[in-house]
Amino acid sequence: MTPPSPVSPKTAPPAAAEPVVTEQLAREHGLTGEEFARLLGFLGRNPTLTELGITSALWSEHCSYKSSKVYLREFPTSGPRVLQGPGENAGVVDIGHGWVAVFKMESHNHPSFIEPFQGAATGVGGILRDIFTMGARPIACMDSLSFGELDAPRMRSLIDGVVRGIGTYGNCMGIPTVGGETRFHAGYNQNILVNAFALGVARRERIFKAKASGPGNPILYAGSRTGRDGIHGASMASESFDAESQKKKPTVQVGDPFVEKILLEACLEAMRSTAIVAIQDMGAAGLTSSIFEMAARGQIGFVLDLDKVPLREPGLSAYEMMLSESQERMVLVVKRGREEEIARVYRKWGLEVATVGELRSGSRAEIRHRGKVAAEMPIAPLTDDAPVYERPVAMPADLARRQQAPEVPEVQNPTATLEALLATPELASKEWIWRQYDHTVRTNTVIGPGGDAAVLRLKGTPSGLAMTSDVNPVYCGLDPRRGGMQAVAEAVRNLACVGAEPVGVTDCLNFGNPENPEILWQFREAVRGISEACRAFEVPVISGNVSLYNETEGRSIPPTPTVAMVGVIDNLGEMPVAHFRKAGDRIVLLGKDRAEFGGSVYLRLLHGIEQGMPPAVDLAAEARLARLLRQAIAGSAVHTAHDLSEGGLALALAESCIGGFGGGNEGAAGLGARIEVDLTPLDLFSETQGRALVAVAPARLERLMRLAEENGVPALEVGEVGGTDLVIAADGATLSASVARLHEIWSTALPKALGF
Amino acid sequence: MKCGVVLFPGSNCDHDVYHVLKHVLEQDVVYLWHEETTLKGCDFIVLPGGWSYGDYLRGGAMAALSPVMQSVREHAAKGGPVLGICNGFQVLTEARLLPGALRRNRGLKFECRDTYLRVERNDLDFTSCYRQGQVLRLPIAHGEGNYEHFPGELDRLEANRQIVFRYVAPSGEVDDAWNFNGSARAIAGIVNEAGNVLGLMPHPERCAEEVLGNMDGLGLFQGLVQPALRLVGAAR
Amino acid sequence: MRAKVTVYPRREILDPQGKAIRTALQRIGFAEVGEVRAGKSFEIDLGPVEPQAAAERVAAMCEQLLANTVVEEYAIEIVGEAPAGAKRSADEGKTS
Amino acid sequence: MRAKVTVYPRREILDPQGKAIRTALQRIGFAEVGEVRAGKSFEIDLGPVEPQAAAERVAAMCEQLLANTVVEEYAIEIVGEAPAGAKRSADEGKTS
Ligand SMILES: Nc1ncnc2c1ncn2[C@@H]1O[C@H](COP(=O)(O)OP(=O)(O)O)[C@@H](O)[C@H]1O
Ligand SMILES: [Mg+2]
Repeated sequence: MTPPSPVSPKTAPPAAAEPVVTEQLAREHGLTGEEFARLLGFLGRNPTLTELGITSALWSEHCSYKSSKVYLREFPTSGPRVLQGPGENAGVVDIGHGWVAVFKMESHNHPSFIEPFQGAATGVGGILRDIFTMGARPIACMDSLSFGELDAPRMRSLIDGVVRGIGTYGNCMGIPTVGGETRFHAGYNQNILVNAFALGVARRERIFKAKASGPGNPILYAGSRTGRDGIHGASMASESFDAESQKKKPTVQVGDPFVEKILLEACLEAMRSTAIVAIQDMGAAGLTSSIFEMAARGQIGFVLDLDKVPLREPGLSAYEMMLSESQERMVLVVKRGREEEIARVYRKWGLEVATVGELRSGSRAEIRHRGKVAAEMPIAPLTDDAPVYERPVAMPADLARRQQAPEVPEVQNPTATLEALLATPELASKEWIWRQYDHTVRTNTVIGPGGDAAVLRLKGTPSGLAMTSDVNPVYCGLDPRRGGMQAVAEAVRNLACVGAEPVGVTDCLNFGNPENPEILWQFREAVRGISEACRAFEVPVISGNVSLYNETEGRSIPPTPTVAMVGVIDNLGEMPVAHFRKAGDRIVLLGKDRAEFGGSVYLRLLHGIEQGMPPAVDLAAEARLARLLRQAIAGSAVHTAHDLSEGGLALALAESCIGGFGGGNEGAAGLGARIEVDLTPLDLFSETQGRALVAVAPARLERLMRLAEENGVPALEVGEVGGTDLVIAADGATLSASVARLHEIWSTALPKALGF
Repeated sequence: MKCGVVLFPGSNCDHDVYHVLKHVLEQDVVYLWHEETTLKGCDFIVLPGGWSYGDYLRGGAMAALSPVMQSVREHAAKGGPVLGICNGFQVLTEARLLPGALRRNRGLKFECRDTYLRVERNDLDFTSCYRQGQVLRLPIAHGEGNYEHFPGELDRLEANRQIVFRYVAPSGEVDDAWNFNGSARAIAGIVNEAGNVLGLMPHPERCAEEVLGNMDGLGLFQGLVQPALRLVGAAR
Repeated sequence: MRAKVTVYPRREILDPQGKAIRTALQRIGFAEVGEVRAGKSFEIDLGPVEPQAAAERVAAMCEQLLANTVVEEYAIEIVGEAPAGAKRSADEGKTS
Repeated sequence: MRAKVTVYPRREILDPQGKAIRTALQRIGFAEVGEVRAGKSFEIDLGPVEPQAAAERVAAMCEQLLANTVVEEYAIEIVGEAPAGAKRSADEGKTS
């Protein structure tokens, strides 16, 4: 296209029928007085409505990270394997054999609460685009879900909708959902969390970036047409001047996984050519964030002709086009003269593609619509130099009280206690959820949902990739710093249980309103905890996402810094599983109990007490345990490895017995265990960290104990696999139940509670 | 043997089938784009799983009308082997190359899990590497795998021995509890009367390698591409 | 012309979805609900064309794509140009 | 009384299914096809009840279960007892 002649900002006319932008309208767009003044300052005039919309989008918390930036700087983000840290669409780490892993996690909390199916589905769609935008083929997803109490209003249908949404999108794309977490807590009754993780792989040298360069290079638009999807500001701002708009409700974004699937294939095919300079998906704030961010990264200007943008319905205003969040759209910068070469690929796949603008030297953005200039602005002040705040922080006033050591009721009947815990949706099997996810497509899944970490083989290599997602919001609420550390430590532990060495972390930091100093304090402490732990384990944070303002009527969610960690297994030998596999195996407990109950499921789910200090996290001890597990597993000496987390030793043993139940395997009838420990019945439910269960053939026991000693990890042989019952002889009382019964309770609890 | 994996927009098990044929069984394999009007001289055609054209109307409905299916039809008419897996099975029924229809699972939910299949006949090339009555463990992953047809037609299928795989308990007994999608007569896979067009909902390509902990699916491909491995003395 | 098409599972065939919806409706207090059939519906713009011809074209669409006549039956209604505006309330609904 | 309910995606909202069906119909030779909307339809037996009351009950069913009014709109038609016999051909179809 021929670039329209530049016009001086002073003369930029507001498009017809648009309201004059006032400070009031700016405030309705979420700009503070100072921010509006700042906008007027660098614009040197009153903004057009489109310019206001663009500014409100780019300066939103979501795009600008203005409240969180200062703290995120604390994360360790570099390391020998890191090829791309935070700042791109996703992070990139080297996983050997010339391959890299590209991964990221993102939240879609609010949309999922409004319309659970589409909200969750488009959340998955968004994170997948972040991955293939980098030139990687997505091979796995995980989902971390936080729901309210089942009896809270709409909760059952929210759960059903979210799970169907995640399943439908991933299943249709043919990308396995191999893991995740699900929790239920009153703190999420009015703000559920849907965090979606995706991982892709690519050849080391085939990574693509979203850094625009080369004045005169055309900007291409590919994928779905633009409609009025997800424009919230739009209707609000329009009503005042457009009778038509009264009818236009802010419309829910609807995902089309089929279009995303062909968009994925088309993008990967187009990327084989050398014509692509930069490529970026359209996520939140659609065209605006994608094009401005690309230009900002390349410190270059651009001109955009909105009349060229494919529309789903006629009559969209420039404002609406710039803010539309229609799904399954990409923006590409292509070498001048090679548009057709790229366009042909998209058309082959049945996708629309259009040249909508071009890069220009300088540092300004010009957006034209219907022969008028709808926006003409400098790019840096809206992006790199967007407002950053160091807001006040304050330790929650009630924290000291909540951290006081609670009265811990004794366990009368350990069997009944275990059964009661297994019957809670919190600890029951999540099979009802992950059955609805295709977790075997792409034929890489060695270990799918249900274990400690998922394991994928890396085709064409002897290696495997492991991944897990962890956080305990109750711990975080009682001590966000410890909670942050614990999330990282548990992730490392889960990876170690499949013999994987951690290579990178992505996070999704879900918190309340950062303008509340107590919430921001939680955020800062959690980030410090995560940073501290990542430094200790030498695992870099390579990407992530912040979701703030998860608050309703002044009530914030529990601090929920979800940590997703990826690990590498150099040689996929015989893999251990989390459940018992062979009668006669010796069971060894690694790590020492310290009778810790603060924030435990025992207190919370059975006694309604959410109080005390969460379990201490000894990072050095965790590192030793992880090394031991990796060494033991590498020698393929281990049949079973399962870490202790919520519910402590009793829960871990129960899970290891139940896991093999059913199917045609040896555990079909239920493979029990006889355990003898020098612990009180109560201690069986202590949540002391840094512990794991391992089961090995008798002949391998000695080697395991020697490895434990060498690594300085306390190890105790506690019993043997066999029989059809789980029997734990503790001080003064014995826990005894048939595996069949435990399985029945554990596997039916969630569907029963949901009533589906 | 030259194998062709048909690629519809929205197919997503195409790579998986290609991988098994090419890298596990070392066959000559090509992809056949949905707009192709020839089969590029392929001897064996596989319609892989996925969500062809989004499967918005009914699984396989739109794919059944694509140009390449005309050639597949002719190939089948000449007795050429055609295997439809999951969505591929749906395409074959929608194209009327196989009888019946696959409707939403009984529970109205997508089901991803291992199932146990009983080999009802091993006198087909497809099943010639299995024992008669052998129980296989194969994963399913579908929302519309509930096989339906009229009672009379089902009787005909039985009479013609067109039912090749049934969902059973690990013990090998037909048991409704192990028929997760509610298929009539526990039907997991059927063949046409001529015996050269097979469709099944479970995914043999997902359990054809040791590293995945299950090789039960490999035989289905071997039966066709490695005749040498066919069981001698199989009831044929 | 526009066509309104509805596609239902044939009566000889089980309709698990219809059963599920009936159960759900009864559970949330609509005890009066008897049999429920769950199907699909389509509205198709046909441009200018004679009703009879339109009906034949749409029947062909049903046979070839919109319905799987092995297990489904369809019904076609040809209506004039009047744009089917959003119908949200029962009353408006009845007038359609 | 029986109710015929149709549920469609709200007009301003993307209708991927309608889009896909339109493309497919055009590809197989129905070039005249314009916009296609794809939705759900339900036939509900209500037993003996006044049309007006029936309509209100069914509207409630739509609000609570049959439609997701965040993204869908519905239309209701109340018809008499006449059993909706299988309609296979276009002609019979038109008479419905
Ligand atoms: N929403 C979900 N999606 C997929 N898998 C899930 C989900 N929720 C739980 N799971 C699976 O259930 C298993 C148990 O989850 P969890 O108790 O969080 O494990 P851990 O305590 O070892 O972190 C995990 O293997 C996980 O993959
Ligand atoms: Mg674990």
